[in-house]
Amino acid sequence: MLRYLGGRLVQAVVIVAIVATITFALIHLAPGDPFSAVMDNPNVNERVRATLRAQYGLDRPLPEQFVRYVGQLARGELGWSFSHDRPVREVLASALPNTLLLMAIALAGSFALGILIALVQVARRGSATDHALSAISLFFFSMPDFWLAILSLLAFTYWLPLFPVGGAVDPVMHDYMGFGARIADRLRHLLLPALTLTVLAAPGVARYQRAALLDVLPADYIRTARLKGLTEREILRRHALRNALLPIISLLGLSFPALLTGAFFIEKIFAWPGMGLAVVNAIGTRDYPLVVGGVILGSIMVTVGSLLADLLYAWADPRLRAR
Amino acid sequence: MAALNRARLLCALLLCACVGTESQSGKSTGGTLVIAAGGDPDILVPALLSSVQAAEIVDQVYDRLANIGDSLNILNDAGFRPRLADHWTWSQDSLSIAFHIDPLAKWHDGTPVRSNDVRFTFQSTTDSTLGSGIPALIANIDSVATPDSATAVFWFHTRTPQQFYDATFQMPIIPEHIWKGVPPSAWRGSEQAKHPIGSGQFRFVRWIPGAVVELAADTANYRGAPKLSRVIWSIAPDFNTAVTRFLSGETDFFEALRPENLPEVAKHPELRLKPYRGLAYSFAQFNLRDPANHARPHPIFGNRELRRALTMATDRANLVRSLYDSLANPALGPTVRAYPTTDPNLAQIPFDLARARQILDSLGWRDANGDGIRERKGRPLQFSLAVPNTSKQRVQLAVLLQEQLRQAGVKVDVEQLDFPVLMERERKRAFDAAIGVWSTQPSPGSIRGTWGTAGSRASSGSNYSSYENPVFDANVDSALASFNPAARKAYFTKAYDTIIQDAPAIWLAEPLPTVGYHSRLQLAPLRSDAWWAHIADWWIPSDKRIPRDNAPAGTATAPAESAGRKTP
Amino acid sequence: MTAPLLSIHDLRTWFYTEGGVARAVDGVSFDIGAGETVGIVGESGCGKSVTALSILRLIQPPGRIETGSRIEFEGREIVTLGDEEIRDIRGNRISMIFQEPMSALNPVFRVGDQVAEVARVHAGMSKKEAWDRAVEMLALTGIPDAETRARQYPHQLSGGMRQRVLIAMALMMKPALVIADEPTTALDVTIQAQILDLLVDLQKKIGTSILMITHDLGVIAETTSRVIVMYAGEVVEQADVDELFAKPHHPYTEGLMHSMPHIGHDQERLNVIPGTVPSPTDWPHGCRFRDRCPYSWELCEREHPPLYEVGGAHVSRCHLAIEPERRNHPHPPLVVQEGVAAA
Amino acid sequence: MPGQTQDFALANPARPRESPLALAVRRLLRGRSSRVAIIVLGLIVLIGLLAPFIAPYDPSAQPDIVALKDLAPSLAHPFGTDPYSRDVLSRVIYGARLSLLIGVLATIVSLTLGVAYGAIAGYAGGWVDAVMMRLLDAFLSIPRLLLLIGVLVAWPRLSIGALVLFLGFTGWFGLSRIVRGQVLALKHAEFVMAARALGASRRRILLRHLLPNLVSPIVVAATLGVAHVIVLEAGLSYLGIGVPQPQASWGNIIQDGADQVATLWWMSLFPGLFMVLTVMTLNILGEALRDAYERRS
Repeated sequence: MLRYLGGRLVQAVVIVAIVATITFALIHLAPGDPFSAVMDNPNVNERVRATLRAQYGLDRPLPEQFVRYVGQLARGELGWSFSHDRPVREVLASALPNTLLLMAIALAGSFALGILIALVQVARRGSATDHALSAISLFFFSMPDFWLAILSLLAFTYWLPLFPVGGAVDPVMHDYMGFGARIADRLRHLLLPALTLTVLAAPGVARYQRAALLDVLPADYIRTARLKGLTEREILRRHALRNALLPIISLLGLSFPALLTGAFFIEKIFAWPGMGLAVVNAIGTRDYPLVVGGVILGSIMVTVGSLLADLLYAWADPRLRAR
Repeated sequence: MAALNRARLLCALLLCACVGTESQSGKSTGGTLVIAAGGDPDILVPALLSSVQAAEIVDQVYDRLANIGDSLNILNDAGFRPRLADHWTWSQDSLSIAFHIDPLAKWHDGTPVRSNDVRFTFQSTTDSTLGSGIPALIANIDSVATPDSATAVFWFHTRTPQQFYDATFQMPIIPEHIWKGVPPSAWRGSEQAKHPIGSGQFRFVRWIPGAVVELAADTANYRGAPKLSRVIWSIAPDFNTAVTRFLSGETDFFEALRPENLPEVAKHPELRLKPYRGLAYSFAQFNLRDPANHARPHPIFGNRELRRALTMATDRANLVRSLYDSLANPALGPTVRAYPTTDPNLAQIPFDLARARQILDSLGWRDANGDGIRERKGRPLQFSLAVPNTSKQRVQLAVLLQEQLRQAGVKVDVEQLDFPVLMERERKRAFDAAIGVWSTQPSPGSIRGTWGTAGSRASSGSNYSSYENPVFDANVDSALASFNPAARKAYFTKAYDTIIQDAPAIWLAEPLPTVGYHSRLQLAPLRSDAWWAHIADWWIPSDKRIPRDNAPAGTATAPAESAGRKTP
Repeated sequence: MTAPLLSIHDLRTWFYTEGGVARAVDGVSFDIGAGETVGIVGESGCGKSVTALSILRLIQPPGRIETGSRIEFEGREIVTLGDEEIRDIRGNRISMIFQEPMSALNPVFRVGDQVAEVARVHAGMSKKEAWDRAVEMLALTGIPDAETRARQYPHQLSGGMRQRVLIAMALMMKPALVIADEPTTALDVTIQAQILDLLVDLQKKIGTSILMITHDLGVIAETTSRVIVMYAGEVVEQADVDELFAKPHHPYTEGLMHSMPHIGHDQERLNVIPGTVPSPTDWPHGCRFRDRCPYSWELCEREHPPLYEVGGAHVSRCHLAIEPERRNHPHPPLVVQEGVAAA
Repeated sequence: MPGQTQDFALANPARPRESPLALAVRRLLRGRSSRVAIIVLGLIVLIGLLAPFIAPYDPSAQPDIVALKDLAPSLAHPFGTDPYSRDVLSRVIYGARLSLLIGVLATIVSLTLGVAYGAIAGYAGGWVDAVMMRLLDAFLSIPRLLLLIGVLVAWPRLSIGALVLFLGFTGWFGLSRIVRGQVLALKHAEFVMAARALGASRRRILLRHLLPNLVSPIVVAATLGVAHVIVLEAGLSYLGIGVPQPQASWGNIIQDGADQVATLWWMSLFPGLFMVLTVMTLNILGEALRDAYERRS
């Protein structure tokens, strides 16, 4: 187990190193200078330009620039965001909790919802309910993230104004509220984006889980369970689900990139102040260090996510746990 | 004199805004004004700001020596009201004006306002390392002297009709003790630029980028406390959100509604609309110099006939109707109709697509390969039109123009740029064409900086097109030097005629902005050049206040936590 | 004679597949008495496992027990029993042991829990009671240190051990009937004998009936008292075990016996019955064994043989019963080579 | 009698030597949902192909920017008009053309890269394989959208061709892993051994013996890949770094109305519906194909 963990950690570090190399290549292969926007920006003072030059060693030979860049990364330095006039690390660090909150809720919600749908479908496999749920899942599964986000914004803030139109809190009044009111204010703002992301992610889970359950059902031990006189429900819930959860843990690892991508659009459309919004806005301001920082952080999140999923898998499967 | 002026102003206010329906008790100070803002201010330094949000905020926090009257008279000091200077005296030869600082005036940190602050403001503004565009407009001011701590004397090179305007309007006064430690080259990005300390009736409380800028009443102000206890700019991530927040009552005031929003606002009985006269005009300007080598004319736009053809190919009236409906007029030229010096019947280059095609043909630009785009010597008639991505309306303007010019066989690539980046390209004259808007000043003289030779070559100059015509310059100069209103108008008309026929830009729209506001809000008159000029006189009757009005000003807790931003 | 414990009459279990209706079990009838051990023998695909699953109503779609089939158990008609009642029988009155002890156990639960589950379902025992009972049962099946083993997961046990777990599970409720479907096929030869001995031993202790399903006549000889031979979805011969081994009547049974390895005989190759079982979607008309039979004649093609009585309780589905002299003139079977038909 | 032979071939469903692809397609056609999906997708493709003939208006023409702008759906403009008075239906139709074209071209790029990379890694084995797979892990852990944002921000003002290339360059990681697995499994298959024993070159073995066996994962990956690219391109265009004005792609149309979603709802709704329909049919087909192949083995 420890060896396995160690191996995966090394692998994760290698992955991040390669990601860093790719982003470095991106910066330096780009036609023109991606930093020209920074260097041209009149609101960027000399100190920032100097920081940038130091970070990327812009006037040094390429290999030296690379070494410098990797060294800075290793220390957690992601450069200077001129549009925020703060270190990229700080910008992302202050935005990250909001993104993680959104993703965590959507992750939990979508897996719960997805598994539930799959259970209902498998319990009634072949029925009209099964087919209807399959069709609905497929519909939402095929939906581009940003489109559903736009539609839900349209539906629940304009047509049926149940939710505030954007942001994580009431920008004007939040700081004047009492503790309870602040919590309520946050929840009110969180609900719609979180629900939207949940609805975006759940169909994938449902489809995957349904397939996993159907894969498990012909297994001999399911027949054994049936032979014991268990009801179909008990069989599904106890024997099938437990085994079909193993592939779902793999899905957990695989779903991070999609979830992150979804969070980007959701944050943009609901003005949710997470790293997605920061990066998407950085596209507009051509704040390249922030974009690159976002790419690197996103990759780290995905790597860490799949690492955690692997660990969870190893823990959940008694056949692997022993090792 | 100051007291008298203010009393008169108040009377005017009572007459026009409240028509006596409110009891005196309903006018107790208090209330929160929430303004819907389309974006963050760029920088809260008067000499450096370029966004309208920044101007709105800066004008509340900082005071000028004297304020221009609502009639926007710029000749001598008629209509100007005392601010930091409680009175002023002209020298015999009118080549200097002595401003006497109000002895009660204090900065928000409690330090008294002194004449050295005025001198410091002038010196730093004109410091070339600051990179401000204002020096081009105040070139007539020679120096500022401080015979004593309460008197600042402005010395001028020549006697002109708008000496007084130059001295007061262009320079809100900034505190020397706050800024003197920072070299002007480092003002951008400095902490002081983010947390201004001024002497206005509102003091700065906080700025959470992307969320809010908050000001609170300066209750100890030398001019008395404002009627509102707080003013908040609620910064929306996009136009949609801004409108929705306004419609839902989250914000009280919305500047520059678009025509398509008007019906929606009308559906809300608690919301009011109010048009006002703006001083802005928009245009698509051409770079007359080669971006690669400023010594050469631009390969396309260097030709006057071609530029005229492009204007001819543009159905400006239609374009303006499309974008603004009735909330704008086609621009007459580099000016606005509100100036008394502007002749509303200035001759225009007419919309004539056939003629435009003819001209382009005759210039040798022909579509030889049948792709719909004209070429000459293998070079297609194609250029990039830069537009700030922050304004969807300007992007729309660009796309509309793109299609209109396509009809004439001209290919336009719309290039959306972040506003500061676009600004810098323009400053470096490194662009082909760009959509721009000038929010002009009360004086038509600002045209010297934006289209005159004076603003053409210097990188701090705002004549990004590098349009240079001595006839134009001479007429503008004559106009500005003339004390006779009729003569002024005649000279300006000649100047405008010249530049319109030279077509360094396609003059697009002169918006007639319409603000939306909540009916509980009692507005003061909206000044044409700056609707926000009298926010300190706006008020909310006590019986119409809602919970957010009564939240004690400046008591927001833990802003760092809520916005994830450190406030030092 | 008292009523048999299980009485199957005209059982037909058909599968409705894309390729047509597969009549996997096609009119099977037999009885099992209380305490009796009956064997079903046949090649794979002959319908013996489907028969076993039919008894427990464990046939999954697209399979279906056809109407008219009857399975009477302890006086109840299983075919038409409600879901809840059949569940009450499963694992309680009838249980089953499978061929693959690895896959028949759920990999993610401890074996003790899996055994205990039976008692929790059927006897409503508490978790603790059921667990103790399970450990007891595991010990009874000869698992050493049953308490520890019960806490292990299936992958931690050997194949023989797993089969013991399954047996423990099957016998937990002291059922009236245990169906053992090839219980030793997947095991080592040495373990095979142990498991069979265990089964016989436990049967004596508990007094259940056993239906032993196998392709291995050796297992039959060792454990059962009566044998049913199945071929192509039908019972083709049934007799007491001694009778059958002494006087096999059906040519298929004969063939099976010849293909048995005889210990001590130095045979290079087994005698394998030539040809293959026909497709269940398309049983041949007449005798289904006809094409592989060395004695077949035109009657076999014309007429589907009934079960002839060939002595006492010995029945055989072969026309040789009426023309026994043909047994003296075998001919090479009419096996059709694969692929020839398609050409 | 060639005619007769043909009849016989048609009549015999189990004719030998049917290619796996043909078999899969035949299975595919048996499912009701996949039949519907094929028809719908076929219609959308047809719409894209015939765009110039069926679009009622020029998609980039602005016929009357005053009277015809921002019109809600009506008989004359079933999908309404945009703020430039352009007919949204026509733009959606041309959008189908562009979105599908970008989807297909980018997927071809992905397939080529993915198959080449996977086949080389699988066939070479050893440390080459190990290094290539670690690299692949890294690629796979960069969210594709983020990577594309990084690229497109660094390379502003890209042509559509370049956009296609970048979409293709970022879409082959998953497939190459599948291909590598298949190649690895097939490498030691008897027929490959036999070919090798007969002295076939590596190239020949890869192309003649391995590639045909990779057809099924490739076809499945291609179908799902096109769907993915369509969504991605729309997302990028929505963020303003995809297809430039005045070209119409589905994402672009939505972007044009994004500023006024509340009032111009038709600009988000209709292109989005088309997109969902396309992606849905592609997903159905991809999965049906996968099922069809898997049932074979």
